Amino acid sequence: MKLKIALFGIAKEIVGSSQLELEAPERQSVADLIAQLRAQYPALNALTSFAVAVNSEYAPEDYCLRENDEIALIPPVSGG
Amino acid sequence: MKLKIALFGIAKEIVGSSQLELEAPERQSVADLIAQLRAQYPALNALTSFAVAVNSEYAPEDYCLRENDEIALIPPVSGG
Amino acid sequence: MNIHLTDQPIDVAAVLASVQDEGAGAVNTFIGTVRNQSTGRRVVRLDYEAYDAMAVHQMRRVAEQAREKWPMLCQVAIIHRKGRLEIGDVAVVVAVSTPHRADSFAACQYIIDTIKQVVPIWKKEEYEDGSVWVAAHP
Amino acid sequence: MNIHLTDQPIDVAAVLASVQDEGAGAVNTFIGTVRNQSTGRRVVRLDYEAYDAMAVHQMRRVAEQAREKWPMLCQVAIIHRKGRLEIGDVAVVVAVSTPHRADSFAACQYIIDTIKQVVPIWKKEEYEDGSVWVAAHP
Repeated sequence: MKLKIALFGIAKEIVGSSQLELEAPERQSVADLIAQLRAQYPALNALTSFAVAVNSEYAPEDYCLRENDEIALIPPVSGG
Repeated sequence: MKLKIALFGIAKEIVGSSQLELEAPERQSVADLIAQLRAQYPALNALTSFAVAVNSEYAPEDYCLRENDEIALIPPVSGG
Repeated sequence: MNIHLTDQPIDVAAVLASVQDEGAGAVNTFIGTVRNQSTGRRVVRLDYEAYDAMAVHQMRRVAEQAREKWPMLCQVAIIHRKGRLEIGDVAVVVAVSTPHRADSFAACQYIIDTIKQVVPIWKKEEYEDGSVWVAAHP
Repeated sequence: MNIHLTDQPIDVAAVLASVQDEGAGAVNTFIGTVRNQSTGRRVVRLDYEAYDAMAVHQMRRVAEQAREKWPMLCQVAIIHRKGRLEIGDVAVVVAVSTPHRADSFAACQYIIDTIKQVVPIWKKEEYEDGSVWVAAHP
């Protein structure tokens, strides 16, 4: 399936784009997606942390992604 | 010596005036003044507490009053 | 320090402006307003009486004590109203600015808590059927 | 609830007006502003980037959580700015009203502390000689 991933802040700078399209196996987990991104963009490993959001909620690592999910990479937030 | 005592809030209502003039012995203490006022105006005994201020500071009970002190009776405060 | 006792409505925006500071990242403000009820009784309005000179002196002291406890405090404002107030009117505003936020909360809360203990201001609540000097009796 | 993300200057007076409540005797407000320095470096300006939909959703959630923890909460406002900000500009305003003051401090502090943990907004500090995404790296 095809996943679209929105990127923000330093993650957008690391990837060089505000959106990423990835080909992923059906029912790929959040943990797998994170591993795939870490391998593809090693600079992500230097971040304090990063999370994945699905449909505006923080997703647990064992969540299985679906093609129409609104996925975003969330580097360490610093609002306020 | 003659003492002038400013009254506020419920103390003013109890005494029926915003200022009281008392004849007091030289070097009367705050504790003595309080005792004198409690005897003269028993309704003061029903208050949660009351303090005496001298020159805008809370005065300790053993402070000896002077004729030119600016004295005030401070019933329980309720500002804010 | 912006410390005042006033019988005029408090301009909250002006109080906030008075604690602006380029070195401050945090402003905490407490606003005390007149509620429509108190201990279950319907309040119609309030009258605040103050021992003016001592009240201002004590407010200033509380601000100085806060500065000793929180030396990083940038600006402090304490404005207290006196006279007759209606429901919703602002009775007191405390505003502090600090570099970081936790200090702004702690200092502002210390100031309002201490004001309520030491500043000689008395509140008389007026109900439809009487009135009470708040806290006067146990 | 008055929850917004905006690229326009925040009107603090309007935020305060939005939490007025006749049953509330206490309003606590936290205002986060842009400081002229950060970790010892001189800040020239800030850029805030937000994941808009999720940011608003998470701000709303934080407000709902506060309401669960403080059921007496009368009104809540959370306004966060995004885009380019200069020194002294207001980045965030949280305002809550409650019947009594201790709850207003606790609820307001909970909200701003939680916002800083969960709301997807990112701050880039611009210095004279570079820029840094705050908190990105250990």
